Amino acid sequence: MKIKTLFFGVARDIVGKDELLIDVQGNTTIQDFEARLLNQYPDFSDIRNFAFAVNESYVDRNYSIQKNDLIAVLPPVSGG
Amino acid sequence: MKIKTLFFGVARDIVGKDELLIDVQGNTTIQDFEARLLNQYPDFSDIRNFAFAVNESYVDRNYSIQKNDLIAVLPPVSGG
Amino acid sequence: MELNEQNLYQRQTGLKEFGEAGQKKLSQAKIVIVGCGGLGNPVASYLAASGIGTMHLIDFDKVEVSNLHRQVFFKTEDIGKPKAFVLAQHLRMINPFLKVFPKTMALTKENALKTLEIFDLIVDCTDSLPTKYLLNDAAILLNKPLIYGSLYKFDGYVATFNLKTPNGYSTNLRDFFPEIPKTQVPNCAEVGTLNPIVGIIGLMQANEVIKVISNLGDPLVNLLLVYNSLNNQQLKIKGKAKVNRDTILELWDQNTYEDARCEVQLKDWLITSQEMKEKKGQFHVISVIEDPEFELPFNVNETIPFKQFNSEKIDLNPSKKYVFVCRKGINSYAATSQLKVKYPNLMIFSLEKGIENF
Amino acid sequence: MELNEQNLYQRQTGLKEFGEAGQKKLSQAKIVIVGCGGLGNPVASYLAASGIGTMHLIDFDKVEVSNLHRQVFFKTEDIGKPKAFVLAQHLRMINPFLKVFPKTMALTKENALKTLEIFDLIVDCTDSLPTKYLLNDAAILLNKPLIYGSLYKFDGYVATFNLKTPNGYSTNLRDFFPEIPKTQVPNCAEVGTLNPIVGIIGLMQANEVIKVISNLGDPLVNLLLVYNSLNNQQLKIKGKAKVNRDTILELWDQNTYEDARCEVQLKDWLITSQEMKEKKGQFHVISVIEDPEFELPFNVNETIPFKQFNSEKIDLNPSKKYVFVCRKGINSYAATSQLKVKYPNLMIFSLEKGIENF
Repeated sequence: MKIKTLFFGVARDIVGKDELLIDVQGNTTIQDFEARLLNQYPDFSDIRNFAFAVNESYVDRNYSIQKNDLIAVLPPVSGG
Repeated sequence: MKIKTLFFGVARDIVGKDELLIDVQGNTTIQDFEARLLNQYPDFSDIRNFAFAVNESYVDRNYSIQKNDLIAVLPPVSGG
Repeated sequence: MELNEQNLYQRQTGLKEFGEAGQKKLSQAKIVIVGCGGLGNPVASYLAASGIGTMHLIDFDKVEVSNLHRQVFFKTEDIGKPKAFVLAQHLRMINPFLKVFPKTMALTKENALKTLEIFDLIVDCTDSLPTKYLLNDAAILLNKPLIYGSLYKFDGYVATFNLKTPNGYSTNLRDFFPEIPKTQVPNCAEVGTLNPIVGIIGLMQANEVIKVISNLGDPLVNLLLVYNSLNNQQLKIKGKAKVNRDTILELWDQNTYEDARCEVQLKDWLITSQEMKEKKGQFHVISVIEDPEFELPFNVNETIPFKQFNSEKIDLNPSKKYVFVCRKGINSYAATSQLKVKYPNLMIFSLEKGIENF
Repeated sequence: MELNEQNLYQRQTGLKEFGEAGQKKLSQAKIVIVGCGGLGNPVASYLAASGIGTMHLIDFDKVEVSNLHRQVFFKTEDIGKPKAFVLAQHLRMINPFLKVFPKTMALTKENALKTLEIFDLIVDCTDSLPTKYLLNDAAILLNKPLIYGSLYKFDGYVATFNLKTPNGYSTNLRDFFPEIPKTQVPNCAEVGTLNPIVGIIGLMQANEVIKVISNLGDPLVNLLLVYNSLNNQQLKIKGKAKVNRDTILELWDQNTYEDARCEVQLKDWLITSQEMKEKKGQFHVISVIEDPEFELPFNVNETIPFKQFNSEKIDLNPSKKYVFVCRKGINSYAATSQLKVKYPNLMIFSLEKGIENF
C-alpha cells in the first residue's frame, strides 16, 4: 500500500520534498518504517529522536501502519 | 442527514456556537440552507452576502448538499 | 559585526532555498501597504526587516489610544501623529537600507489607479469593506497581485489574489464575496478583537508577500485561508477564478466604493464634544449603544440599543433638547435623522464623531 | 481621548466573550518570557499591549546585526545592548501600565526552579534544545503551564504544555520528544529562517497565553500544532499525557541540561578575533563551513566542509600555523581537537566564538 508521508523540519531537508508516497507492506510498524527511512537516507542518523504521527495523532514505534494512513515525520526543532 | 456546519465571524455571534449539527433533507441546496438559517436566526439578514464552502471548496447557491458534507458559513469581514 | 546588508540578511541568505537570489528579488521589489493599523504594523515591520527594497505606506489616520492594544509598533508618545509617518520612522530605525515613503491620504476611486500603478504588489491592510473592494478591483484593472487580509473578532482571512499563473489570473475577492455588502455586519460599534489574531493574519500576509516575490513555496492562490484563533482551526477554501477583468471594468463604473455609513452628515443636526461639555445638563441624552456594559464618559438619561430603535415608537417632549450618542457618531446620526422626519422642528442632535472622540 | 487603562483596552473589553473580566485576569497575571529573540520579541510586545500585569524577561544575550531581520522590535542603535533590557524599554513605551522586569542571565539547572517558581505561567521563547527541556521539566516540577514554541527554517511548533485540567496535567514536551537529542540536527551552522514563521509562531504563543489566562476558547492542550509556512499546512497532533511528574523528577537528577556542543573549550587551542587580525597572513586558514556560498570576512587558504572533515585524511605541515574557522566556533573547535590528537605539538587553533563574532 502507498502511504502518504509528510516531512517537516530537517526531515524535509534530508528527503528533499514536503511529502512522499511510500510503498509499505502489511504489518509494517513505525519502527520498521523508521529503519527503512534511515536505510534509504543515511542522514536520518538522529531519527530515533523524531516523533511520528499518524492521522494527526502521536504514535509509538510499535504502531502498525494501516491503509490510507497519513504519516507525519516530526524532528525536534530548536529555533526561537 | 446531519450536516456539520462551522460558523465564522459574525455568523458565530448570531448562532452562538462554533459549529452545529444541522438536520437536512435530501435535495437541499445551499440556497435552501441559507433560507432556513435566515428563518431560524433573523439576525442573518445579510446572509446573501455570505460565502458558503463545502469540504473546503467554495460552492454556488445551487450546490446540492450531500451526506458527510462539512459546511462553512463565511461572512465578509472588514477588520484590519 | 559590521552593520551592512550582507550581515543583516545572513540568516536568510544562508537558506539554500532562498539564498542571495531570493534576497536580490526582495531588494528589487517595490510594494505598497495600504492601511498602517493592526495588520499594517506587523506586515510593514517584518517586510522591512526582511529586506524589501522599496515600500510605500498609505494611511489617512492618526494614532489613537484605543489602537495601541493591537498596533504594537506605536508608542504612547505617538498618539495624535499620522500612522504612516510613525510606522515609517520605526522601519528606518530597524533597517537603514529600506527606501520607505509614508503617505497620509485616503484611497478613493478617483486616485486609486494612479496611486497604485507604480507597484509590483499591493498589500491590503485596510479596515474598511468598500476600500477592500476598491483595492481588489484596482489590482485587477492594473494586473497586479493583491495580498488580502482581514478579520473579525477572533477569525481572520488571508489570500493572494489576482496572481498571474500559467492558467491565467488567480481568484480575487469577488470570487468569494461577489458584491459589496450594503449593510456592513456589524456596522458602527467596532466590535474589537484580541491582538494575536491581528498579528497572525498580518504575519501570514507578510509570508505571502515573501513567497510571491521570491517565488518560494506555494502562495495562497485560488484559496481563501480562514483561521479561528480561539481553537486554532484553519480552513483553506478552494475557489475558482470566475470574476474576470471585463466584469470588474463594468463594476468599476457602477461603484462609488464609498462607505454608505460615512455619508455626509448635516452640520445642523450635529453637536460637537466641546459644545456638549459647555452646555452640560441642558440636554436629554439618549445612548443608542448596543453593549449594555459600555461605560460612557457622561451620564445619559435614556438608553435605546440601536437595534431596538424605532422612531415610530418614540415620543419626544417639544420643550426639551435631545442629544443622541453612540461610539462613532454613525448610529446616533441615523437615529437623529429618523426622528427629524417625525419632529422636523425639535432640537435633536447627534454627538459628532461619537464618544470615541469625546 | 485620555491615556488610561480603560481607553487602552476598550477594543478588548468591548468583546462580550472577553469583557472587563478577561481584562482583569490579564492584569493580575504574572508571567515570565524566557528568550527575547525571534519569538520573545512579538510574544512580549503583543502580551504587553494586551495588558498582562507583570512580565519578567530573561535573556543572556546581546542584540547582534544578524538578529535584526527577524527580531523586529530591535533597532540598529540597539546592537550590542542586552536583549532583555532593550525589549523592556520598548514595552514601557507602548504600555506604561505594565510592570516589566528584564534580567540578563542564563537559565541553568541550578537557578531554574528558584527563578521560575514565582510565576503563573512560563513562555518558552528560547532557541536551545537543552534549555527547552530544562524549562519543560522545571514547569512540571513546579506544576505550572508552559507555552512552548520553536521552529526550524519554514516550520514551527506550538503547544500549551502541562496545563492542569479536570483529567490531570496535559501533555508536555517529553510526551512527543521523550529524550534530549544528544546530537542536535543540525548543529553549529545555524540554518536561518524567513521572518514570517518566527512571527506566526510567536503570535500563536501569545494567543495561547491569553486563552489560558482569560480562560477563553480552546488552548492547544494535549496537542502539538505544526505549521509549515511554505504551503500553510497545519497539523494538530494529538498526544497522550504519559510522562508524569515522578518520571520528570528522576530525569531531573540525571540530566545536566547543558548543551553538549557548548562544552568548555581549552584556551590553548583558541585564537581570538583580535589576535587573528593582528597576526594577519601568518596563518594557514581552513574553513569548515558547510555552505559553499557563505562569504567570509577574510581570505581562507582551504575549505573542508565539516561533514567531510576527517583528521585521518589530513596531512599538516609542521612548519605552518593553522587556524580553523566556522560560524560559531563549535565545528572549528571540534576539527582542532581531533587534529590535536594526531599532531599534539603543532600550532593549531580554532577561531574563538567563530566568524559571527569576528
